[in-house]
Amino acid sequence: MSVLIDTDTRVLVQGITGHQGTVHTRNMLDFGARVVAGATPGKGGTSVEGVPVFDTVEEAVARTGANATCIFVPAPFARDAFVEAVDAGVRLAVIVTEHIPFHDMLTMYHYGRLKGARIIGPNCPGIAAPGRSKVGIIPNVVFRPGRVGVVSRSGTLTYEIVSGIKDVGLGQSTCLGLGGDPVVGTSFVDALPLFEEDPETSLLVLVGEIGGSAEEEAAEYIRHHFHKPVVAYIAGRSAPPGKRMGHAGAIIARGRGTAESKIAALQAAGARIARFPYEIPELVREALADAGTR
Amino acid sequence: MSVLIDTDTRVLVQGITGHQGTVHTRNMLDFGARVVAGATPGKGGTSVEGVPVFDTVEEAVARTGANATCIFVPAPFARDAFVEAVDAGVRLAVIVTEHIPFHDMLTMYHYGRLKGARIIGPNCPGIAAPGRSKVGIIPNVVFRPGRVGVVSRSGTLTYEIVSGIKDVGLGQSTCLGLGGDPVVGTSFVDALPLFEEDPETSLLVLVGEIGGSAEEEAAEYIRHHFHKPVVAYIAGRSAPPGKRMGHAGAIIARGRGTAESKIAALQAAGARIARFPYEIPELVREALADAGTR
Amino acid sequence: MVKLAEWRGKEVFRRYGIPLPRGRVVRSPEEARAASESGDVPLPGVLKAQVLTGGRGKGGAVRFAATPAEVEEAARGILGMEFKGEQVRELLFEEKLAIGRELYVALTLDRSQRLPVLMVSPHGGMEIESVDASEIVRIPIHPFVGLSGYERRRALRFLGLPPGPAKSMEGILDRLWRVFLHEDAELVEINPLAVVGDSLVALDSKVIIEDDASFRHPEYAEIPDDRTALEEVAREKGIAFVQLEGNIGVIANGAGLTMATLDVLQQFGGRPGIFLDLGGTDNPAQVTEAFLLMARAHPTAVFLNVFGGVTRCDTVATGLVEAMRRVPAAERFPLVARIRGNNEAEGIRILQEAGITSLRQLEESARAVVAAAGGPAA
Amino acid sequence: MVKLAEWRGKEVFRRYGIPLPRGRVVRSPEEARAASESGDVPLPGVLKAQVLTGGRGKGGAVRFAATPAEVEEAARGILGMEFKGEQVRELLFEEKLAIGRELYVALTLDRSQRLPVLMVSPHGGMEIESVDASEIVRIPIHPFVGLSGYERRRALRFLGLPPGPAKSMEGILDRLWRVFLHEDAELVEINPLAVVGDSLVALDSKVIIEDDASFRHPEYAEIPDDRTALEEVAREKGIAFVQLEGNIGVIANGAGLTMATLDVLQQFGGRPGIFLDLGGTDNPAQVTEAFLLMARAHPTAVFLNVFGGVTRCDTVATGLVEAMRRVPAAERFPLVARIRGNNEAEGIRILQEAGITSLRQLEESARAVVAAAGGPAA
Repeated sequence: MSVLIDTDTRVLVQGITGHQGTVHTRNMLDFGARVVAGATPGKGGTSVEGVPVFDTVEEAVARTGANATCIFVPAPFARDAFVEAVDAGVRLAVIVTEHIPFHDMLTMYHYGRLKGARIIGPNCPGIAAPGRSKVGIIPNVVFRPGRVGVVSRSGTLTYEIVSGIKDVGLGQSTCLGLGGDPVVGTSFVDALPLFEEDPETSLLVLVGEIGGSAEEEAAEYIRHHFHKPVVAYIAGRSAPPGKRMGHAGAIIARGRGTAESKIAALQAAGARIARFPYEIPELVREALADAGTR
Repeated sequence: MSVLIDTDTRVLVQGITGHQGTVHTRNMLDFGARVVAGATPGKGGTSVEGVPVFDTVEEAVARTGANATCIFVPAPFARDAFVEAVDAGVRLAVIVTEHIPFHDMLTMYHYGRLKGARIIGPNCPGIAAPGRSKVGIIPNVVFRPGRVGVVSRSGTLTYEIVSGIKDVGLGQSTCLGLGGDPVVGTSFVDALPLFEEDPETSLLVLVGEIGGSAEEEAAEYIRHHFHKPVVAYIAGRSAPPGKRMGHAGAIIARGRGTAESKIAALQAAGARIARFPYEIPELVREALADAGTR
Repeated sequence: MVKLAEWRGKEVFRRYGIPLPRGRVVRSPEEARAASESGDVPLPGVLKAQVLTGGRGKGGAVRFAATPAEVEEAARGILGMEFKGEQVRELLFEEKLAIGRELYVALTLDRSQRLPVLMVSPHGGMEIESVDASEIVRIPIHPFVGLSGYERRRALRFLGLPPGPAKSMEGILDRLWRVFLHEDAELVEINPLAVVGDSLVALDSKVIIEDDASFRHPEYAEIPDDRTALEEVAREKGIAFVQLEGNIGVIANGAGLTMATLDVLQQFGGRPGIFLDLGGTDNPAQVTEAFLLMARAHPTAVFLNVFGGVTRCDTVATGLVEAMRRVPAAERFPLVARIRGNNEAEGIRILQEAGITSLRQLEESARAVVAAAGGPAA
Repeated sequence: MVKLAEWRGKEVFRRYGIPLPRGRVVRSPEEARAASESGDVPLPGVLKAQVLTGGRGKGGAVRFAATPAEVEEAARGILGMEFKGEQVRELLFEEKLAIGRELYVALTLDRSQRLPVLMVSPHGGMEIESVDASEIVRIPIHPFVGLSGYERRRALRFLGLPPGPAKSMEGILDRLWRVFLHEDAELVEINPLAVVGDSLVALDSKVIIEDDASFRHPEYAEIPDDRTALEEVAREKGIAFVQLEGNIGVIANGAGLTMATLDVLQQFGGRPGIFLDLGGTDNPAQVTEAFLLMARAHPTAVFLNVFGGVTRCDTVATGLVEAMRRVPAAERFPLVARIRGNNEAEGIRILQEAGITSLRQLEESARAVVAAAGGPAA
């Protein structure tokens, strides 16, 4: 099994009848994911891209055995959608929706913990395991099956990097886009053990950015518990302090969360550091060669 | 190990400086329990019955390794006391306090679940394993070590019954008094697996009462998952419908929770039914003789 | 448990924005008439006795009136009556609305799941106990999340309401949830919740506030409940006291032991009718008070059955001996005592010194009490 | 992120019952004088510029006054000034209190733990960043439980307050927690929280409301923020736009890619200064708007670096071509385009038809942009 999803993952799409929901249902199906159901209140009985739509998640799960959900519903309703999925027994939720208030995310995160449900996101690209399944919105074209794992807080930067890995003839095991919001369901530290245990992954590319301390915590974890090679890139080395660059994750405050501190920590943990995204493929090659596992 | 507690249980008493806290600390010590700490805000540095008192649970745990708490603090502060214990890492709480609002108990129960902490009670006698340990207020005099487990929703009726078992020369493994409030941390269904797994228990005496459906659920569990002999008594066969007899647990409403329905369910599940408390010891003897495990 | 009269429950609903008929409480026929004449309450109107027991409609405690004269007459009729043992002192006088469907909605606690539960039925206006289970939807609500949109939608789907009333229902569900939570309610019920034009209106209210939460809600402390006079005295003294049909008095500690005692007494043909639960007191004066209270209920015989835990046997014995000294001659009663548990020996000694024997077995004690009360009932 | 000016934050505090000095907002020297003459604000008083940047005390934006004439003069002095680029239009005029100790208290989010965190320090009145970590206690608060009594006690123990101010502090902590929760705040801070006699008073306020929660808080929508004029236009159009020192414009999608682009441009000696994040738009008109906005900022050269995901390459190409057609001649700029990802082929074709080449590699693209902007900076 790859990380979190595999060929037996049965995907529900919440908000399937919206524009993004429809487009990405098509893309997930094209990627080979088993999208088995959609849910939109009031649209039960219709279908989208051949996928049956239900009024409630409970019904969708009962009728299709859905065991993972991809949430596209607008921010004011995202909390409700997640709770509905959890209460219906779904234990993996990829939340693509952006602009969810972090106070809502706090409730969602801890409610998920109480019920044993994992969140990826919000405001995230989701999970893709080429040749197996995809839950999320990462473009299909950047993938080819392989042994490089990718974990990232960014969106499009992840696509750029995953694509770069493919361009040099390598492939990916699982790519996990965590999202960069203030409260994320799964952080680097939560994701690392998954890659450690995944037999399909030989090496991990970690894509971080300035702000917060998730990369520093990841470095601490890598140092003690992670045994595969790591190549890391931190975006925002040259970003001006105190200004947000697009979203809430990318703010430097109180002298913490600088690119320097993150890079130093990762380097000390044994990671190879890329200064620019286009340096990553070469570092991956080197690391694989060193590990003799190419 | 007996059920939930054993000789390595290190008991903290919250509200140790109050009258009940002090009296029952003495009783627990006399029973052989390892009461290692008390906690009362503002009373740190003093001691009660030779037990050191701390201002905070965090400090008590850090200094004494307390791993179970017995809560005597008044109802308006019980929720806070429990949260403090859980946040300090305590994973077993016997809540003796009565009159805790059930809305508070809902928060406490689910917060306990989130953190992996079990509650016995509230408004309960607690746990006693003769020869091993005691967390709670059951009188010491009713016990002698033996192989009869007792689980009950009542208080003094439990003492009466446990005492009756001793009077005929038998002894108890663990006695668990769950309390009869609308929201209890541990119900019969939660307690049964503990006795099923306890090698010290050969037979279980289940003491129920009218109101609610806890006994019916217990019967369902016994029928499918419980393999030791059960002797059951249900108090309140002759209680007038619709009137509370002392506390909130004992109310019959909407045709559910009658003594008849509980007795029928337990009988169908294979339990021996005592019509009166004084019939229990003889039924226990019979059951043990039948099982050949006396 | 504080049961609020309909009008008090509706006052709570009003504070939370749940739609209600126009109306007011009146306490005399003249006041009722004046309220209709001033236009405060439009006619036709309905007058409802404010009692805590159900079945008012069938029992003649609800009347309709189309003119001020009829209002006064109806008010006079109801205010004079005694309804199932309760004196009617207050009326709720409301406008009579042109209602369509009647729904049922309530929030209470699901003990098994340890969750609040929303109950909704399309069949309002009748006792919910008589509605078929398949016609009631039960929706558990997690307290950490509150009433979710999907849970509201589930309730609405079950009711099958048109858009206007459905919109109204969404707001009412949110508000009712807040009442349940913030007022520390055991039960909040609207039955019936009626469709009036394009909206919904709460025609009745049933609100029960949890006693244990009274430290957060002093505002409910002064509300009268359906207790007997002696029960009220007991409550003020912090003693759990229940008075029913029967001539034997039982003083025990704890609900379970009280009920078990009752079971045994009935087995031997006794008719226990006065129950006094000492609970977890450890104060002899409280025990004395309990016995004096019991004496005032004139039992034929009294069975003291205590197992000492929090309440120690010596405390009970001391309190009992003091009470026996103080009970007036006219209120004396035969007593059978059985005290066991913590400090048992000391308690028995104190009783013996006062000439009271403590029996050891429950069975023999029960037989003795029934005999003292005049033998088994026919 | 909506930063509230001090007086707006204090209005929020007032609604929740947090104690404040007497005072009011004034917008002219005359108004300030009148407020002191009428006794609305007792003298001596303090006048503080209502700006969103810190360091007002040192910057001369806070003045004291003992007479109405001094009040007017102080107000005139501050209202005329520009403070760190911001025009001062409002003053908060408050009574000057006789204060004792100054404390610090704040609530914000701990991202790692995913919990709100209460921060308390006995060293108020200075920038919290300059306080030693050992002098700040951080208490995580679980949202399912709220601020617990034991957490309040822990904060109080750390501060070591005498009973009066301690009592006051308990209430303030509860209220501040409610502000944080119910106002969807990112940060609520009182610095300093001053001991005044036996009580505590919030002398300053810092409240930041979360933008994403604006659907629950329309009341904050109209509050001005510290954006430049173009940033404000961008915000209204739903485009993330940041303007800094530098001459190269960058249009990308996503914060990470924008930052990576910045990193690469600086590597080759470029000075990127205008950033425009297309985010997840899939609307060509939005892309056109973004380019027209960029043109108004007069960049020396522009780098379009898009990786198509939600935003498809053909959408971007279509919007770009339309923008190029509409940009006035005076605002034209050299453009380097790189579009990759979803619908890449179609996007490149659209650009080519309009005579625009899309480069493939990030490195070569960055070099080209720097060259177009006049070569590496000295």
